Parts: sequence; C-alpha cells; structure tokens
Amino acid sequence: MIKVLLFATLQEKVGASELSLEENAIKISDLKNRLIEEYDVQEFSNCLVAINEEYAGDNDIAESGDTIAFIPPVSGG
Amino acid sequence: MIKVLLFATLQEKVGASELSLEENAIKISDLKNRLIEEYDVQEFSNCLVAINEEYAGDNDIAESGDTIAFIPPVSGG
Amino acid sequence: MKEFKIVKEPIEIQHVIDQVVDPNCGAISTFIGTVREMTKEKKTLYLEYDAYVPMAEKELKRIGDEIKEKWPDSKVAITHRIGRLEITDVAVVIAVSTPHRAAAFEASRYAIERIKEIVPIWKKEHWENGEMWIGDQLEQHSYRDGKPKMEDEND
Amino acid sequence: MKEFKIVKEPIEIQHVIDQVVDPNCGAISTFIGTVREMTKEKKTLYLEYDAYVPMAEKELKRIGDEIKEKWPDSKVAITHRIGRLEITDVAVVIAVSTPHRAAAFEASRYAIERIKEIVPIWKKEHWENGEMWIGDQLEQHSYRDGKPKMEDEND
Repeated sequence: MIKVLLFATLQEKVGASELSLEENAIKISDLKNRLIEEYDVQEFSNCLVAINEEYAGDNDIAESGDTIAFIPPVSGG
Repeated sequence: MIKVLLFATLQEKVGASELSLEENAIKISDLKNRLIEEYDVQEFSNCLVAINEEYAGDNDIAESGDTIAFIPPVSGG
Repeated sequence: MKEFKIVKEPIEIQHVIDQVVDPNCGAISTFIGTVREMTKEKKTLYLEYDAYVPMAEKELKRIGDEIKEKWPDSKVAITHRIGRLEITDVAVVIAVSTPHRAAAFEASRYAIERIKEIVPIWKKEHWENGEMWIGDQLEQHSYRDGKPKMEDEND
Repeated sequence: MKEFKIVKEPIEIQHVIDQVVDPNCGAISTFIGTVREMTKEKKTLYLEYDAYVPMAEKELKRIGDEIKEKWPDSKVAITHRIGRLEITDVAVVIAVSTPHRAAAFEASRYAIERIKEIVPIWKKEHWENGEMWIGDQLEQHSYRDGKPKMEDEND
C-alpha cells in the first residue's frame, strides 16, 4: 500500500486529506495523470511531489510502504 | 555663561564632564583652538560640535546661555 | 527547544532570538512576517495556514544548513505558525546571528525568500467576498530553479 | 512608550517590536546589536557605552524621520542601551515595519548604518590588557558626508 497526502487546494478539491493506493509501485507521472482524470482536478499537474518527505521527480517510483505528498505551489512566510 | 559638555575620550583626557565659559559669545573654531592649547588634548580638533543639541559648524557662534557639546567620533550600535 | 519548527500557538519572538545568541556574534537580524490587512484594494479578514508539518520542519532545517554553509559562524532559528491567524498576528519569525552585521541582514533575507520557495506551507486568504489558497493562482510556479526570486512580494 | 530612546537597563526586544506592529504592515525587520567576545585576535571582557542622551534621542528620531521619508508607510522604533554591558548583552534594538519585506530589510540596515554615523553614543572596549574608546583611533572620521558607509564593520 502507498499512502498519498493532499494539502491546501488539493485537499479541498479532492475532498480528502489522504488516499490509499493498492499498488506495489507507481511512477509519479503515472499517478499524476491518474489523479487528474479520476478527480478532474487539473492542479495535480502543477504540483511538486515528495516521497517520504523528500522532493522527488516525475520519473521517480514510489513503492509499497512509501508516503507520497502532493505539494501545491507553496505560500508560507 | 556658556556650558561646554565633554564625553568619552575627551571627558577622560580633560578630567571633567563639563566646563563653564565666562563669555558672552565664542566662535566654535576659536574655542577648539583654546581648549587644545589649554588642556593639551589634540582630539578636540577631530570632534564634531553641537550647540543646544544640534550639530553646528566651526564658524558658528555660541552665545551666553547656550550649551556646546564636543562629539568625538561616535561608536554606537 | 527546536531551532526549526511549525507551531499552532502564537510565536514567542524572544524564544526564537534566544536560540541564536552567541558570544561570537555581534549582530542578530530577525524577520517577522505579520498578517497585513490591505493588499492593493483587497481587505483581508484573516488567514489560514496549512503545512505538511514534518517535511516543512525538515525544509526549514535545510535552509538553516544552507545559511551556515554560505555564512560561516552564523546561527539560525526559524518558527512558522499555522492555523487561523488574525490581522497583525505573527506568521513567521526568522533569527540569524553572525559576527558582523552585513551577513546577518543577507542571511535573514535569504531565509524568507527560500521559505517562499521550498517549504510546504500554504496560506489561504479570507476576504469579505471570498477565499483562496495563495500560490494556486500562479501557473507553472517554478520552485527549484536555484535562486530565490527577490522581486516576489507575496508576503 | 518612546519610540526612540536611550536606556540604562536591559532592553526588552518585544517592547521595541510592539511599537511598529501595524495592520498595514506585512513585514518587520529587526536588528539587534550584541556584545561580541572576539574581534580578530582580541578578547573583549566587557563594554561601556556613554551617550549625550538628549541629543542621541533626537538623532535617533531623525533617523526614524529619514526612514519614513525614504520608505513611506514604514514605522520605526529604536532603543539603545548605555552603561556597562557584558558579552552577549543587547546594546541596540532597531525595529522597522513596512507593507512589504524588501523595504523592511533595507530600512533597518539603513538605521544601523546611520546610528554609527550621527548618533552621539560612544563605546569603550575593555580587554584583558587595556581599554579604549572606539572611534578615537580613527583619524579624520567624516560623519556627515551624506551616505552611510556600508563597509564599516565596527559592530
């Protein structure tokens, strides 16, 4: 199982702060496309992604036990 | 009477924090020369001067009732 | 006390500063971000901050490490608050100490620019006639192109 | 509370900051000058500050006025301590608030540079083997040539 965390605008648009994927492994770009389609939320394409609290690239692969976080454009400070 | 205030290094070298001049008026440059000679303290030449808490020039004239302050190079902060 | 943290309660500015005081420092520069009422014509009622807390704390620490590398002998502490913040409330406090003052100013400026680039914290503005997650309206926001953008004034 | 003052007691940093908090400000930059132990090879034991108090407060206010003219919508407060200060003690606290952050950093930097130029405050260093009024060793120190000297690092 792979845990997916959603924040800020994504959390509101999807209506959940956390998703669970029943996968052993998934490529970030594939997951983005799947979520854009499934939830009709274009903002996934515009996000950075972290795997286990470290920024990751679109070609990185998350595996079972990992936590993926979608990071919309940040606005702290 | 004109009051003269001394600070920091000047206060220590002259051995007083305040002097009184029995004059009705004195030009700052004349006073500087007089104090350099009287106390053998060269540092007077290197000071800024304030009359009544406002910076003044060497050609300004202080009058009876005024307060002159000699301001050695400042080092606050 | 943790030098890099996300909190839900009001930030004690003095506590952040205390963490960077050092016998070898002569200068401390702090940056305090507060909630501003007016941005151009728009009146903010209050803000709501969200964060990916464990990662945000790691990224704040990363900024501290970057600063210590760029400005040796510096000490850094950063606290960011999340939750609902009212006008004039303190959202973030950065404190940097260095032996001399030029570096302290540069480093605390660097810290706030980097926070706005890489730390997973989000701000939602609440106005009289609406609300919006800030950042969301920017297209193709590019975070990781190296340099902080000094002209960004979304504070 | 006075926004520009010379005090003999320890400075409450929060009190200085409180004076510049404003609904229209989004950024506060503070500069805190502390007593540093080592300057190059020399070890400071403690410092002694003297001031021409009424004039120093006027000159601090002058700096505040200059800042408000250069950076409209800013608020400024400055407190400088005099007397004997130990290592890590706070000698000066400057706080500037502005709507946006760039101006806050520039203005607080400007304030400390101007303090070192025009405010009648003097610092005496006490070392293990001697003491000296700082500034005294500079010949032809020119205060009033307009611009602050940004390279001066006698903090």
